Amino acid sequence: MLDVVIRLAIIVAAFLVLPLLVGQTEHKVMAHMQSRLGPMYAGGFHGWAQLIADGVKFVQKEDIIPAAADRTIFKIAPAVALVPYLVVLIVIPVGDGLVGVDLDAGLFFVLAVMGVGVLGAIMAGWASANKYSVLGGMRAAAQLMSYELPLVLAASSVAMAAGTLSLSGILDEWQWWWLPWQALGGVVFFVAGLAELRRPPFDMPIADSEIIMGPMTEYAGIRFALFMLAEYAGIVVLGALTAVLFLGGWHGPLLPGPVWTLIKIGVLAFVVIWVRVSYPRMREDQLQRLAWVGLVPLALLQLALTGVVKVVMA
Amino acid sequence: MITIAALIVLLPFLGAAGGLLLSRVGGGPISARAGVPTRAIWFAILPTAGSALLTVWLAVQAAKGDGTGAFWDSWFPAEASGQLTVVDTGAVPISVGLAVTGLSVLVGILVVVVALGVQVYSVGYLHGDSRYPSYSAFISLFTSAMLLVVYSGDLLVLYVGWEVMGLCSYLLIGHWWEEKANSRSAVKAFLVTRLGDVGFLFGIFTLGMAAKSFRISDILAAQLPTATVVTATLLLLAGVAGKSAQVPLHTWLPDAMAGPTPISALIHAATMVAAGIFIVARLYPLFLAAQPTRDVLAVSAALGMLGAALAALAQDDLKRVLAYSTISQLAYMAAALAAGSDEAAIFHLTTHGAFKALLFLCAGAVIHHVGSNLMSRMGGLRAAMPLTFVTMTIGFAALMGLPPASGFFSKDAVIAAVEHARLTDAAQLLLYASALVTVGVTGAYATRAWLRTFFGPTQVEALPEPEPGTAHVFDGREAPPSMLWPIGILAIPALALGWTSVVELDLGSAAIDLVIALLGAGVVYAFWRSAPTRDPARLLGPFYGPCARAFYLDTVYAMVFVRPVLWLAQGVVHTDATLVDGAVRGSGRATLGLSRFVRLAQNGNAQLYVTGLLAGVLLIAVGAVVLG
Amino acid sequence: MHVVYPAVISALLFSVGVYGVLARRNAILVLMSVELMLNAVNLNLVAFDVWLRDQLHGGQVLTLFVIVIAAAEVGLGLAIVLAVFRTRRTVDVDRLRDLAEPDFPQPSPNGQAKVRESS
Amino acid sequence: MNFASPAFWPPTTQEIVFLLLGVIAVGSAVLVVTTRQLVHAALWLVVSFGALAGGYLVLTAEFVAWVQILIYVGAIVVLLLFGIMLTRAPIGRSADLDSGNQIAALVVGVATAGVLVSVLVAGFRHAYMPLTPGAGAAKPLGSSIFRTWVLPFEALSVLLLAALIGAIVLSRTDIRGR
Repeated sequence: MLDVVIRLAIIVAAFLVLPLLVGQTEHKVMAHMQSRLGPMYAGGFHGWAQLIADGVKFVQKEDIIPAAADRTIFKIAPAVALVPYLVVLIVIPVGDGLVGVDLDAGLFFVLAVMGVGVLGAIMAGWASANKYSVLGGMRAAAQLMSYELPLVLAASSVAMAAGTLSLSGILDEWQWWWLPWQALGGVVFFVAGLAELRRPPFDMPIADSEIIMGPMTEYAGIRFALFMLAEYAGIVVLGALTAVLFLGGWHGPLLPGPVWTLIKIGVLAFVVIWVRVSYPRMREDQLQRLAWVGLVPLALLQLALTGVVKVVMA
Repeated sequence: MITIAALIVLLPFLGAAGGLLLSRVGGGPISARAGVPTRAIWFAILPTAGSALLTVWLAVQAAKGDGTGAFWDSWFPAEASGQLTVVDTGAVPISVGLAVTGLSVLVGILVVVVALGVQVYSVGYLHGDSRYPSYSAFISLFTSAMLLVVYSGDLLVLYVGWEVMGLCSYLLIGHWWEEKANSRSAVKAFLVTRLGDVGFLFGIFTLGMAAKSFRISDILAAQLPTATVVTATLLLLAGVAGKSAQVPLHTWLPDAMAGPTPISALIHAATMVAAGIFIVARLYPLFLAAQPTRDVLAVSAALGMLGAALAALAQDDLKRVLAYSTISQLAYMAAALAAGSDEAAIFHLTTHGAFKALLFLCAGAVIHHVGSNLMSRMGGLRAAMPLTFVTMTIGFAALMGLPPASGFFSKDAVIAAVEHARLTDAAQLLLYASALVTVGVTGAYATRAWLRTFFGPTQVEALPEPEPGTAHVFDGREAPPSMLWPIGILAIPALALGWTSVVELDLGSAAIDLVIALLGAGVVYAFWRSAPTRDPARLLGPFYGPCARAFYLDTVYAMVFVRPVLWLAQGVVHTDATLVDGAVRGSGRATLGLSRFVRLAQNGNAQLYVTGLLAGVLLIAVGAVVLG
Repeated sequence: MHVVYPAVISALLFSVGVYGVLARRNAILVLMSVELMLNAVNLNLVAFDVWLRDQLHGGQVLTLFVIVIAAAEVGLGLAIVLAVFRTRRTVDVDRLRDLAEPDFPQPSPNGQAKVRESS
Repeated sequence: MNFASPAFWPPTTQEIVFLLLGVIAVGSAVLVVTTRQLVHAALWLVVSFGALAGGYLVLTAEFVAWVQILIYVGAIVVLLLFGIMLTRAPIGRSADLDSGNQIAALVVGVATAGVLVSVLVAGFRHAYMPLTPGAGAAKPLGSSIFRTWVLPFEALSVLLLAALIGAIVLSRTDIRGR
């Protein structure tokens, strides 16, 4: 019992710390990539406490709910967006045996719960009683619908290779040569995950130049902060999942397993930031085209490759 | 002898068949002078001529031997009969056979002579008519039918000829059917004679059932109860009145003048209308035995002769004058029959056949010449048509009963017979008075027609187009030879037939007749003389209108018979439309109305349907659990 | 566990779905109610599969099939609903009355049925 | 299959959890069919499906539970929400979400419930199932699908293809029926 409590406490702590780290990194990395410094004052050294200050500021702000909004849904939408990522972290193994709960169908659990997260955006978009928000919500729904498929296909490729749906089980089976073998699936998974997170260049639901802020237009204060937190938590979860499924998780030379996991998550988070800075936002039709014409066939190809190799090896 | 009779009947029939079927096959030449197919002319004339020759031979054959009784029996004493087959009907057998008697031979001669004359005459009269082949074929068919009536030895076979004559009459009256009035006249003639024929047929049945045979000789020989004879003869009389245009079924005859004039001569003067008289004479012993029938016939004849004569006096149409004259003269024959003298009747029938055919053919020539039927358009034709004038004068003289024309003798015989008739007193008195007055009126209308046609100023004007029902455009010349020859030949019997003097001339009554006739003629002449262009019929004064309209009999018929029938028919139509159709429509409407309630459930709401469906499933499930 | 529990819950769920299908006016709500009924069936399938200890897992496999078919059904159903909305600007099932006979033939005085002009 | 049936009272922990989840599922289902707000209905549907998935977990059908979440919550409800938004659902209460058929529907629904519950209770009053974890894991289920049920599975793929084509044809406005 104590074991379980400790694990959950560690996970909650990680859940609170890691997204902040990612957020701060994004501030700084983006700033430097854009030839500026970013936050420099909060906390002293290079503005390390900037996000904490932001959080304090958000908490202090008035919680505005539009008059025409559907109040209940408007209120719970940020929670629906955030909680699934917290739940997902429970089943992600950090080191050998270091996992919150080892589920038999962990991979399915992860994918299912991540899908629920999108509901938050849709609820927020609809409940705001704002046409930009509704448009954003619909875009989010369409985007989820399109990218869920390549995401699941790519993930199931790994599950097929390992012969299990358990995340720990997959890592137990993992060999170094899986890196090139599953590379294609990895790319597909990562890109589709980015799209599910609605991160640039897949941030059509938010698209501030077109529809202000999409579902989040009407949000302010702590609820908006929760949305931001959900986004960064999403980056962490995506990084962790990609690392576990395609990059070998805790496997790595010299360093202990959890360190390797964190390194891989960090690198992937950096890539996420990098991509955001590097690529412009896609158009809605380009987005759909990429999913159906690009990612789905690639995922199927990876699936076929996995199957062939699996049969040949056996 | 019987074979000859059969040939006489069959030849015109074959001619008719050939004319109908073959005259147009493969084109064939068209007669340059007549404007009709040459072959059709041959088909028309040759069979009739053959029949005429055979009739002469038959007459020669029949004249051998000795006979007593009526004059025809003394002329043609040899009798023969034969039958082809007996149709066994299960009740009374029908014997398909012919019988040659003196009467048959006599009337047969009349028929073929007039028919041949008409056929020849028609070639000229129907110049260029496109329907000439069928027309002449119908005349041949009619001739055949009439000869069948004459020579038939069996009443039902006779009836076949009788009906075919009616059909031909219908077809020929409607020859110019383009004019609606003509085809209506044809239909009227057909229907009115049919009405009489129904009675005729039932009379035949009565006789046949009573005598157990349809053979005329058997019927005449049978001992029949008086009641049967009276019933049968009265029924036969209906047919006779229809065919012979006796009151009250005479109305078709004036309208039948819509047909071509030769048809009027053939059918409606000499032959078909004579068939009724012939039948009575043929079955005369029966009529002699039926006193009530002869009384009825007498009254009918008395009314017919005077009424028709008065109507004739007021007509402007020459052919209608002759038509009413025909009704009147036929009534004379009927009167003779009623009076008990079949000899007088047949004698008058023969002479009348000759002179009335002559009159009609002459009228045809006149009409052909003038281009109009109306006497008001004629006048002064004496110079233009000398031959026609002479022959028609003979015809009118015979009609008036002036000596030495044939009519003088036959009419005298009739009046003498009426004078000495064995009839009920009142009927005889009526008949005799009527006959005498009619003689005067006959003189009057004959004179009027003669004067207005041939004397006085000419009023002929050419018509631009011939109307259907009239003949041809005025061409200002005497008729063609094919028309003149029959006229000339017919004038001989019309003039001379009386000298056969078969019946004793009663000098007393003859003198009275002559005086009365001349009196009528003189009055008309006096009126005409005072104003030659005006109609002498004005002497009738206020009676002119009723006379011209034939005493409104057609109007009365229309009111008494036609209109009620039309009302009834309209009532039936109305009942059908409202009651019968209403029931049908009402059932449909009721169904629609009721279905409106059913339709409430069918409102298109799928949810309601599914609700019903599920409720039904539940009920079934519960039922299955509870009951099963 | 008593088999009655999942069975009764599934029966209730099914009945709720029946009510929804029959009472709801919006076509999408009707689709949702159909989903409820399908889920009731799924629950039954799973429960009886577990109860019968089916070595072939027929019940659970069938449940998976039903879920897949339900996804396809919703996709098609929504496509139909959207097509209806595009053409009629409404998705109220009780306003889609094309199943009803469109015109009532009125008998005209001359006895021939005349179809009224539909507006 | 016939195990000794223990008494209904006291219930086991599993039974309590399952019944709670069942009550949530049925209750939110009732809300789905009665709520006056379209989008709330869809969200209550999520709750109902989630509770059902929990029920599956209790019944040891682990794999089915996650598939339920993945497909129903992640795909079907999102699709439904998508449809609701595309058909211009209003925010807030809609007065006319129920048709005039409500009373008949209520009668039929209650009657259905009555018939089904009485039949099921009568039929399975004494049936009992002990729950052994792992029976519904992915591995046995997978082998079952791809060995015994492979032919139905393939047939299902054909059905999915047909549905795919049907949905495309129905929703594309540039494809016109002749």
